[in-house]
Amino acid sequence: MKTHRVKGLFNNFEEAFAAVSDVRHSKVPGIGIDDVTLNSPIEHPEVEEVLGDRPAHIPKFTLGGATFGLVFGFLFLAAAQASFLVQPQGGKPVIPLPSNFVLVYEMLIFFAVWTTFFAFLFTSGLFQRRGNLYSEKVSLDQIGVIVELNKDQLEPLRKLFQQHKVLEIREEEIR
Amino acid sequence: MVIEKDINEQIKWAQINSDVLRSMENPRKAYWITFFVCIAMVACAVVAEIYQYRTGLGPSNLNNPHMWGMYISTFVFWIGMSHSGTLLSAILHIIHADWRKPIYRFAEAMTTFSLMTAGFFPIIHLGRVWNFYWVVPYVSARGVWPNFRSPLSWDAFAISTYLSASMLFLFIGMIPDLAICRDNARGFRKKLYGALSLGWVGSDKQWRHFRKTYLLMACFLIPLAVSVHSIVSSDFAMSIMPGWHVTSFPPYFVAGALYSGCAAIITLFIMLRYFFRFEEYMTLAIMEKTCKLTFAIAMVWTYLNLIEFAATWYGHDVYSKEVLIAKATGPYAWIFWTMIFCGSVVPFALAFQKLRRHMPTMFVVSLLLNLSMYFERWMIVAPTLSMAMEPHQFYIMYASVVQWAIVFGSFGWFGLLFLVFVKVFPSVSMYEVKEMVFHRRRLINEEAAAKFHRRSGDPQPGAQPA
Amino acid sequence: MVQWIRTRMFRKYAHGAFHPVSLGVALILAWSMMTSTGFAADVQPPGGVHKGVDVEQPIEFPHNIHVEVNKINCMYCHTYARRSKVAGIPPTSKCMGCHKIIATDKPRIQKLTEYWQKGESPKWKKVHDVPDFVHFTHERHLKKFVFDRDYPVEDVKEVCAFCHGQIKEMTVAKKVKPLNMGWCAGCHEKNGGPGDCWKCHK
Amino acid sequence: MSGKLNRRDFLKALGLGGTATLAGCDMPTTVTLEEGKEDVVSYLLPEEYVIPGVGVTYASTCTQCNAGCGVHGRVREGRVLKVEGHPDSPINAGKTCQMGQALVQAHYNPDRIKSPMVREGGSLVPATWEKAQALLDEKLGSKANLAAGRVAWLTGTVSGHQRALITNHLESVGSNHHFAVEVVNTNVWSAVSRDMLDDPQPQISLDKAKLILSFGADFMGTWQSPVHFAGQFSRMRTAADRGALIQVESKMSMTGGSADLWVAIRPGTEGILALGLANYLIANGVSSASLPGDARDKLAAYDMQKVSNATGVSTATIERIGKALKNRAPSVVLAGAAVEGQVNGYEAVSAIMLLNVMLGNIGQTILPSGKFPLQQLEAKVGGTRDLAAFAQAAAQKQFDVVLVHGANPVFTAPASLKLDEALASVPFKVVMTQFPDETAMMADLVLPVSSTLEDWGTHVAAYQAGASNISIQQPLMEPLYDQTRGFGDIVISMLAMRNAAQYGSFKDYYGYLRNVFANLKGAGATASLSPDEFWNNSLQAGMIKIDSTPRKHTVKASIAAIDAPAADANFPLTLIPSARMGLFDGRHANLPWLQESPDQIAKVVWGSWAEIHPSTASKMGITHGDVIRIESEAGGIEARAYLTNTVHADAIAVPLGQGHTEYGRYAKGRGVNPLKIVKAAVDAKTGELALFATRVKVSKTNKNEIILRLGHSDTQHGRRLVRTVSVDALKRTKGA
Amino acid sequence: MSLKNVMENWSAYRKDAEAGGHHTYEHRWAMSINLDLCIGCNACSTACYAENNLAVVGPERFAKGQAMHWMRIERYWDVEDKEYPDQGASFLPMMCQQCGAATCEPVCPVAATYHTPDGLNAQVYNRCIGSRYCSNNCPFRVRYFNFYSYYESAWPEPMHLQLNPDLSVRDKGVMEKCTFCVQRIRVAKDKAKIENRKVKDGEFTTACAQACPTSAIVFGDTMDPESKVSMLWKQHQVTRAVYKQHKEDPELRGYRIFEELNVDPSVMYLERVRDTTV
Repeated sequence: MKTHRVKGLFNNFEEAFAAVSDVRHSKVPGIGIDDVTLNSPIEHPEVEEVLGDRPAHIPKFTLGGATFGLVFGFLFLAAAQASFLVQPQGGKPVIPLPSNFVLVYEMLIFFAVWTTFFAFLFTSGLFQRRGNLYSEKVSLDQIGVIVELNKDQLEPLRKLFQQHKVLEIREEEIR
Repeated sequence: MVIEKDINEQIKWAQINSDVLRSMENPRKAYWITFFVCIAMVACAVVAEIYQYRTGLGPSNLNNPHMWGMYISTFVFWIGMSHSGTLLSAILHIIHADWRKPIYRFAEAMTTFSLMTAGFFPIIHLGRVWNFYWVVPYVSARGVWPNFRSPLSWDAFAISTYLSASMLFLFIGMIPDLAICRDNARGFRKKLYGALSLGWVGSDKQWRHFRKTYLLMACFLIPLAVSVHSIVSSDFAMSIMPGWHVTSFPPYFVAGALYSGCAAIITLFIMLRYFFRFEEYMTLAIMEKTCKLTFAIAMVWTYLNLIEFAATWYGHDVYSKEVLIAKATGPYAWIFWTMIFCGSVVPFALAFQKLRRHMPTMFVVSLLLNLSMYFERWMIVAPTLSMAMEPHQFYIMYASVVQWAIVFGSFGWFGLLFLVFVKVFPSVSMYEVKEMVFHRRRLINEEAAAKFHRRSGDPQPGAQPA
Repeated sequence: MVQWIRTRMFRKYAHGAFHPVSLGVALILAWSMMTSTGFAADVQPPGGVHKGVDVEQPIEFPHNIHVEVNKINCMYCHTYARRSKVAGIPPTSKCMGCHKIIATDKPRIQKLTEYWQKGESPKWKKVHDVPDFVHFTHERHLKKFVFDRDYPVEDVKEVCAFCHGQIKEMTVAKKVKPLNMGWCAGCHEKNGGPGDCWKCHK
Repeated sequence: MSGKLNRRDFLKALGLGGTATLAGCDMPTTVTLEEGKEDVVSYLLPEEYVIPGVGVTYASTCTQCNAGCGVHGRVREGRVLKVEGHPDSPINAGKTCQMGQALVQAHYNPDRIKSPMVREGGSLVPATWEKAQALLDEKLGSKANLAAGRVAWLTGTVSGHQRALITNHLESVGSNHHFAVEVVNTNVWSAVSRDMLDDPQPQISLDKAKLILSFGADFMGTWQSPVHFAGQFSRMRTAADRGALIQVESKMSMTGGSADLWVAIRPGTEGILALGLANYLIANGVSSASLPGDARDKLAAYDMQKVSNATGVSTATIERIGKALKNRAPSVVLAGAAVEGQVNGYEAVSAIMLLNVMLGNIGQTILPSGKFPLQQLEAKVGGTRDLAAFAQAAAQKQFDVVLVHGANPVFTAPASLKLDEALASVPFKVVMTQFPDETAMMADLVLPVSSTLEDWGTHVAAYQAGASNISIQQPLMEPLYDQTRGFGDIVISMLAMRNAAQYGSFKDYYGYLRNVFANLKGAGATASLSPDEFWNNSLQAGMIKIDSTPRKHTVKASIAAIDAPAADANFPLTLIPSARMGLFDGRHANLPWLQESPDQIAKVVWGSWAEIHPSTASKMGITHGDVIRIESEAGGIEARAYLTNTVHADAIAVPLGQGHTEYGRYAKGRGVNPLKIVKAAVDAKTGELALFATRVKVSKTNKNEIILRLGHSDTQHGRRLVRTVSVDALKRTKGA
Repeated sequence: MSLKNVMENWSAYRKDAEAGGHHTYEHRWAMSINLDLCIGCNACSTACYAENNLAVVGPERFAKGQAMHWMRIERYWDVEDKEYPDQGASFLPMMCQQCGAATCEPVCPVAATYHTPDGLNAQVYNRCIGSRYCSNNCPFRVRYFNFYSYYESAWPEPMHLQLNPDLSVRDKGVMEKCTFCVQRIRVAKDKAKIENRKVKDGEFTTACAQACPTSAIVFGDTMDPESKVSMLWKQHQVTRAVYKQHKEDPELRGYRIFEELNVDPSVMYLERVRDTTV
C-alpha cells in the first residue's frame, strides 16, 4: 500500500496542470492518475478531464429522489384524499388529478432537491478532517496537487513538482 | 458606446478575498443605525401582530368583501421578489452567462430572505394563527387532512419546497466561500465557518460533485420558481372572481415576479456597491446587463398586462370588464395609473445608456419599479375583493395602523435578515469571481490559451492512461 | 430486504438509517398499516384508554354499589338518556326516593339529606365532557346500540361502557376513554356511523 | 318540604354550560375536553315534561307593539331561547315581525332595572321592595289623604285585565284620569270610521282587494296590525288575479317599498288628492248614490288641474289612479299616519274613507268588526291627545300622584308640550318599567316590572283580526331577577292597600287571573269544561275565543272642504317624523338586534338621519352625509343628510326611534328625536297632535359624517339579481 | 381510514356533477323565495340573529364593514335619475345559497367547508383556520368572518342566556354563514330516525321561513317530490346542476342568481312582479 502522501502547492495553474498531466503520463513510475487529488480554490472542469473519468453519482440519486417524490407524492395524496373522513366533494372527484399534479410536481422537486443535497453531502467526501497537508492557501489562490505514493517514489515526484515550479511541498506519512 | 469589461481580469485573487472578507467585518455606524431601524420596524410589526393575535383580525380593518387586504398583496410581493435570485443564479448559470457571478450571491440571499418574509404573511393573515399547521398534511388520529384542492394548501407545499430548495441552493453555492472564511477567521467564527463549510477542502472530487449538484439544483430550481409563482397566481386564477379568474395569470405573475426581483436587485446592487466599495466587482457593465434584462422583462410584463386588459375588454365576461373599468376609474384608479406609469413608462429609462450608468438615477428608477410592483399586487388583490359580483357588497378597505405596521415590519425583517447576511456571509461569491477572472484572463491571454491547447494531446476522458 | 438494498446500493454511503429511500419505505409501510385496520362488524366498542383524573364531587357517589351490588339499571337514574341528547343527572328527589329509608346512617347519605332539606341540588362536576362545539346525542346511540339490536335493556351498562368504561367498578365516575375526535370517528367508521362533520359538529 | 322550594331553583338549568362557545374565548385552545371543570346541577324535583336538552314550547302573547300577536316561546333548561309566531293565532298565523323576534332581547336586556329605586336627595337610589311598598302605602294606601281626582295613570295602549285593574285602582282612589299615550296610532282613522261607518275598528280585508290605494298607511310596518296585514297582502299578491298596491305618500314607507305605483305627494295634501279622485270617479261614471246630495257640487271644485297643482301629483298620475280605482273592484283605500297627523287630519281621512264608500268597498273589503262583549277588557287605545291633555292637566297641578306604565311620555312628547316640566311638578311619580327610560329617570319611585316573558297578562287587541280573542300572556321562565315584580302583582298589591276586602285575598296577579277565569269561563263555547281544564286549555292555546256580536255598518258620508297647508317662506319644508317597523316609536331603541337591523328603505343602522330630496339638497348645497340643522318654531335638531328621491322635495323626513337621553347602553345618546321639534298643533276634530304638520327650515353646518348603512350600492350594476316581470307575464304563466 | 374506504372511493372516482357527484343524497334542502312577496321587513334577518347566535357588532365595527348578518335584505332601485321612483324598491333576501358546486369548498385549505350528504355547504367552525379564501371566492359574498371575539361584547350578561345551545358561539378568526338552520335539520332528522320514518315536509323549517310574515320563503327537501319546495321548483321548471335553464315556458319566474357561473345554487328566486298597468 501507499505509505506517503505528498502535496505540492502551485501558484501557476498551468504548471499545476502540467504536473498532473505528467503524473498521468506516468512520468513517475508506479504513480497512477488515480493516486492524484487536486485541491483548488476554483472549479476546473478542464483539469478534471485530465484527471480522467471520475464519476459523480449524484444524478442517479436525484433521479431516485424525483421518482420517489412522484410515486410517493401521488400515493400519499390519493390515499389521504380517499381515506379522508369527509369528502370535500360537491360533485367533484375524490382524487382530483389536476390539483394533485400540482402537488406531485412540488413533491417531486422537493424530494429531488433534498436527495440531491444529501447525496452531495455523503458522496462528495465532505465531513472529513482537513488533514495536515491542507493549506489555507488553497482557498486563496494556490492549487494543490496531492499524490499518494510509496516511499521510493517520493524523490521522483519531488523532482517532477520542482520541474513545474512548485512553491511548496508537504509530505506526510500514512500510518 | 462605451465598451467595457464586466470585470477587471487582472484583479488579484488575494485582493478578491480581502475585499470580500473586509465587507464582513467591523460594521460601521451607518450599519448599526440601519440595523436598529430594522429592529424597530420588526418590533412594531411584532407588537401589531400580538395585538391582532389577541384581538382578532378586526383591528386590521379588513372587512367583509375585502377579506385579504395588504397581507396577501404583500405576500405576493415578497414571493415575487424572491424570483430574481433564481433567475440570476439558476437560469444564467445554465446558460453560462458568467457576468452573474459577482452579483448572484446577494440575489440568492434575497430570494431566501424574501421567501422567509413572504412565508409569514399567509400565517399572519389567518384568523386562527395558532392552527396554521393544519394546512400541512400530517397524519392525524382525527382522520382529517388538508384540502388538497385548495390553492392555499398548494401554497404551503410550494413555499416550503421553494424555501428549502433556495436555501439549499444558497448554502451549497456558499460552501467554498465558507471554507475561505473559515481559513481566514479566528475563534468562534472559525468554528462557525468550519461547521458550515462541512470540511470543504476544494479537492477535485468535491468540486466535481459540487458542479453536478449545483447544476442539478439549478435545473430543478427554474421549474420550481416558475411553478411557485404560478401556484401563487392560482390563489387568484383558480377562483371564479372576475379580475382573478384570468388564464394568463401564471405567466403574468412570473413575469411580474422576475420584474420586481430584478428591480430589487438593482436597488441592492447599488446599495452594496456603494456601501461596501464593490465597484471592482459590481461593475457598471454588469449593472448595464442587469438593467437591460430588467428592461426586457418590463416590456414582457407590459405586454402581458395589455394582453390581459385586451382579453378582458374583448371577452364576454361582463363582470371582469366591470372590474377592469373599476380598476381604471374607481377608488383605486390612482394606484392603477401609478402602477402603469412606473411599471411601463419608467423602465424606458433603462433603455438609455447614459441613465443606466448613472447610479442615483438607477436607484430612484429601481425604487419606482418596486413601487409599481407593489401596486401591481395591490391592484390584483384589492379591486376584485372590493368590486366583484355582488353590488350590495362593494366596499373598499382602508388599512389600519395594525396592517401598515405589519407590512412595514416585513420590510424591516427583510432588511434585518439581509444586514445580518452581509456581515456573516460573503455577499459576493469569491470563488466564482475568481473563476470568472481566471477564465477571462485565460481567454484573452493567447499564450496561456495556446499553452493549454498544446496539451490537448492528453488522453480523452474515459480512456485509460497508458 | 432493506439490508439488501442498503448493501447493494449504499455500500459506500451508508451512514445509518437516515436515507431518503428507507425513510420513504418506512413511511409507506406505516401508511399501509394505518389504512388497513378494521372491517365493519356488528358492534365493535372502540378501544383506547385515557388516564382520567380523579374528580372531586360534592358527594362521592359509589357507582359500584348501585350498579354492581344493587343491580340498578343505568337508565333508572340517568333517565333522560333515551329521550334526550343528555343523559342527565338524576333529580335529587329520585335519590331521596330510596334514601329516605335506605342507608340513612351513612355520612354521604346524610350529606345528601342535608342538601335535600336545604332545597338544593348538589353541584356535581361534569366528568365526561365533550367540547362545546360537539353535538352528541345519547338518544340516537342508545337507539342504535340497544333498542335496534334488541339488546337486553337490563344489560345496558355494557353498552354504556363503550364510552364510559366499566362504571360498575368505579365509585366516583372517572373518564377512562379518550372521548376525542379520532376515537369517536374510529367507532363511527367501524359501526357505520355518519362520517359527516356536521353530524357531530355544530 | 318541597313547599320551601324556590321555583327558580326548581326550574333552574341543568348546567348552564349548555351555552356553547367555541374553544375558549381569548387564547388559542386545542384542549377542550375537560374533566371536572363544568358544573351540572340536577333538578330537585323534575316536572314530567321537562327533559334536559329538549326544548318545550309555550304559548304566549307578544307585547312589542299593540297588535297582540300570539307567540310560541321555545324554552330549554329553564330559559327562553326563541320566540316564534303562534300558528293558530288569527292575528299572525304563525308569523312574526322583527320586533316580535326581538322580544327575547327585551327580556334578557342587560339594562333592565334590577331593583326598585327611590328618589333621595335628587337622585334615584336602589331600594328594597319593602321600602317601595311603604312609600306606595304612604302615598296611595288606605291612610293616604287623597282628594278625588288627584291620581292619574299614564299608560300606553292597555287592554285585558291589566286595564281592568287600572280602572279598578282609579276607582279605589277616587279618580278617573287614565291617560293612554301612543305616538303611533290610528285614532283619527278610528274616529272617522266611527263617524262614517259606526265602527271604530272596521275589519280590513286586503286579501279580497284587487287594488290597495294607500295614502301613507304603512300597513305592513306600523299600522294597526302589521303582521296580520302582511299575511293578507301576501294572499292578495298570490291570488289568481294579483292585486296591486298604489302608495301615495311624501316619504316612502316600508309598505311603499312594495308598491306597484308609488306616488310622491306634497305633504299634507293627501285629502285633496282623495277629493280630486272622488271628483274624477264621479265624472267618469262611478255612482255617487251613496254620497250626500250636494257631493257632486262640493267635489266639482277639485278638478284635475287644481288638485295637481296643490298636491304636486301630475294629472296623468291622478288619472291613472282614478282609472285603476274605477276598473279594479273591490279595492280598499287606506289612510296612514301622515294623513292623520295634520291639522285637518279628520277631514282628509274622511275624504279617503269617502272613496271607499263610493267604490262600494264597505262590506266588500271593509267589513264590520265584532263588538267585544267584555268592555272592561277592551283596549284603551292610546293617542297623542292624551299626551297633550296630560301635559296640560299636570301643568295645572291637578295631580298628586301619577303612575306611569308602558309609556315613555317624556321621550315621545314634543318639547313644545312641556310635558317634562309638567311631570316634574307632580309631587309623587311612580314609574313601573323594565328599563331606565327618560320618564323613569324623572320618577320619585321606580318599580322594576317583569318582562313580557316573565309575567302574566291578558290582551285584547284594538284591531281584532279575524275573530274576537283574549290573548293570554304567561311566564315562559322564572324571573331573571329577584327584585322585579309583575305589573299585575304591583297593581293588585296597590288595590289591596285600598280595598283589602276585595283584593286582599289574591296572593298575586296569577291568583287574580285564576279567579277571574273561573268567571270568564261561560263566555266562550267551552262552558262544559271545569275551571282548571279551561285554564289549562287556554294557556295551551294562548288565547280564548270570545263570541262577539257583529256590528252593522251604516254609512254616513259627509264631505268637508280641504285646504292645502299654507306655504311659509321662513319654514319651507315639512317635517316627517316617520315611524318604522323596528325601533317603532323609540321603545325598541334599546334592543341591539333592532338597532343593527337596517331601516327598510334607507338601510341605515344605529343612528339618525334626515332624508332630503336631492333637488332640495342641491339648492342648499347639501351633500350626502352633511350634518344639517333642522329648525322649527319649537326647536332644532341636527342630523346627517341622506339624499334620496324617496322623499318629496317639500319634505324632510327624520325617522323616529333615536335621540334617547336615557334608556340603556344601546339607546342612550344615539341620534336625535324629531318629535322634540314638532309644533303642538292639533287636529281640530279629534284633538290628536298634528305630528306631520310641522314646518321646518334646514341649514348646513360644516360637518360631514359617514352615514352607517347596510350595503354599499343602490343599483344592481346591471347584474339582474332581482329580476322584474310585468304582471302580464305572470298572467300568461297562470300565476306561476 | 381503511383500505376499504380507499377502494370504494376510488371506484367512485369520477362521476359527473350532473349526477350529483358520488353523493347519494338523502335529502337536498332547498329554498324558494318569492321576491314578489318580499316586503323587505327584516323579520327573517332578525329571526336569524335570534336563532343562530349572531353577534351584534355595534356601530363602529358596522362602519368598517364587519357586520355579521347571515341573512341580509338587499334593497335596490331599478331606475335612477328620476325625480321620484314610480314603484317600490327591489328587495332581495340574500343568504348562503348552499350551492351544489360551491366555489367556497374547493378553496378552503383545511376542508372546513365541505358538502354534506344533505346537499348543504357545511362550515365546520372548529376546523376553520380563518384564511377567508372561501369568502373571497363566494360570488354572493354571504360568508361572514369573526373579526373579533364577540362573546363578551355582544352578549353582556344576561343576554348570553338567550344563546341557542344547539350551535356554537363562534370565536374570533372563524368564518361563518347561513347553515339553513342545520341545528333544526339535525333535530328533525334525529327525531325521524328514532321514529323510523322519513322527515316530513313542513315538520320543521328555517328560522327565516318561519318568521317571514308574507311567507315569501319556502324551505324544504327537494328529494321529496311531494314537498312544497320541490313542487315549486318543478312548477317553475328550474332544474339543478345546469348553468342555463331550458324552460318550456321561458316566462316562468323561477331563476337562480349567478346560475351562469355554474355554482348550482339551492335557492330559487321568483321574479318580482310589477303591475305597471295600474
